[in-house]
Amino acid sequence: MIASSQIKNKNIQMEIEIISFGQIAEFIEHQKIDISGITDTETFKQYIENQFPALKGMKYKLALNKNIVQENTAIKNPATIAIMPPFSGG
Amino acid sequence: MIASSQIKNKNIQMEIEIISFGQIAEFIEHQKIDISGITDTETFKQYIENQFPALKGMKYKLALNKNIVQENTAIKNPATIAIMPPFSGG
Amino acid sequence: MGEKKVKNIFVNGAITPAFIADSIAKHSSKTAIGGHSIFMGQVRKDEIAGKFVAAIEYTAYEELALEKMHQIREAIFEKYPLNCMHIYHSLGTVKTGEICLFVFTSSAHRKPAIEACSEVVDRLKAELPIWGKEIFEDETHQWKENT
Amino acid sequence: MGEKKVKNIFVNGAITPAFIADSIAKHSSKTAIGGHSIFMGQVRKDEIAGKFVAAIEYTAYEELALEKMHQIREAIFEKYPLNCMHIYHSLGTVKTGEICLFVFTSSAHRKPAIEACSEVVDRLKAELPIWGKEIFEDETHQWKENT
Repeated sequence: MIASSQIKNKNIQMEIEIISFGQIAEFIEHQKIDISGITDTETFKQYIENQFPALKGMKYKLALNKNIVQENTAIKNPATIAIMPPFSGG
Repeated sequence: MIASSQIKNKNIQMEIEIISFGQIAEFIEHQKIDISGITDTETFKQYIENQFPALKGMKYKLALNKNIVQENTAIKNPATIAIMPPFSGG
Repeated sequence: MGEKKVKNIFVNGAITPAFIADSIAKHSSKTAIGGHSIFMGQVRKDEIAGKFVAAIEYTAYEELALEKMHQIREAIFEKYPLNCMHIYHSLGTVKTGEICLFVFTSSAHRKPAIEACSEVVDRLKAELPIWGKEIFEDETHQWKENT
Repeated sequence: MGEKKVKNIFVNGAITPAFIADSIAKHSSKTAIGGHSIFMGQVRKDEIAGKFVAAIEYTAYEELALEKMHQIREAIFEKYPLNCMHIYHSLGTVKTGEICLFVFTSSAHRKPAIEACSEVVDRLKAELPIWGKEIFEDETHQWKENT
């Protein structure tokens, strides 16, 4: 059952809007992707780090639909994900 | 020897300028006294509390020649003694 | 306080002394206040590898920052008996010597005002999605990191 | 620092927002500063037995207060890495809603500025021979006591 559910999820086409800030905005542009196989924030991280290897060495946080991601969170269609380097306000 | 030294001190004529502040200035005016028998701040306290019994129930500090008195201190001629109620700046 | 409106904290460019004076003056009618605490962040002319910082350019994830600031504001009002709290942060370019952050808390007594102000500054720096890009005099840049 | 000049801290009447703005503005050329902390005391319209405070009239043993403030200033500069410290206290009449105390500390980083400011305010209130007479609206008075 788990396997079939995973397969089912993997087939869901996701519309994800990606926004980025600070240093990360220098190499990841604002974009919309239409993709299958990204069902939670962990799989998104794997995807985005593969697309942009520069991200691998960096500290960053995600915000899913304007909520800062503290632990792996399911992504529902459509989603906005922000990729944020360490904050430096003040 | 102590007794004669005390007698000697008691005969010294002291010129003491008394200044007062805050609530205490409402009943002790700025004045100069010419007095014998006041050789240290403890004897001054006794003197001034006798002169102004209202002082007895109050919290106050002395400053001898612009130094706040922390413990009994010898008074040398001439002296300025400030009588100060609790501070309330700020 | 849950239905309180989310306030804007962002101002374009530097925060001026005149703006701060105006904010202070507005409190003279609030006669229950006994103590005001203010923190101001000022852009330092840091030297890094022989180059001097000329300005910081601030960007933010504004919607998330305002929502987060709203939560911090409510938590601080819960914790301290404050009469007022005002927070302003620059976006865009702020030159060295100019003010980029203004936090202003007021209370009947000094301790809550001072403690609340200090806590707001700490939380704001740690929790608000704001980024500062240090622009050097030769127009190169590096990204600021809060220490 | 022992030979530093004893600075005056006393101003006649209320401290105005314009004076504070001017003091802040003067620091824009001090580009090593990253954080400013300000405390301001404001006269509260306290109600005591049905009567409202209209003003506080401040007096001081000025010479002793300035000497004591000088000692506090030196101790604070020893303890914290400050760039600047400015202190102003009113003498004479300050009406409710007006500012009677202004303490302003600046440092490269926020923590020393904030901690120094708070410590100066505490010490100033405890150690400086200054007295506040609360004048009620009916012109009776009582002597203020710091809590």
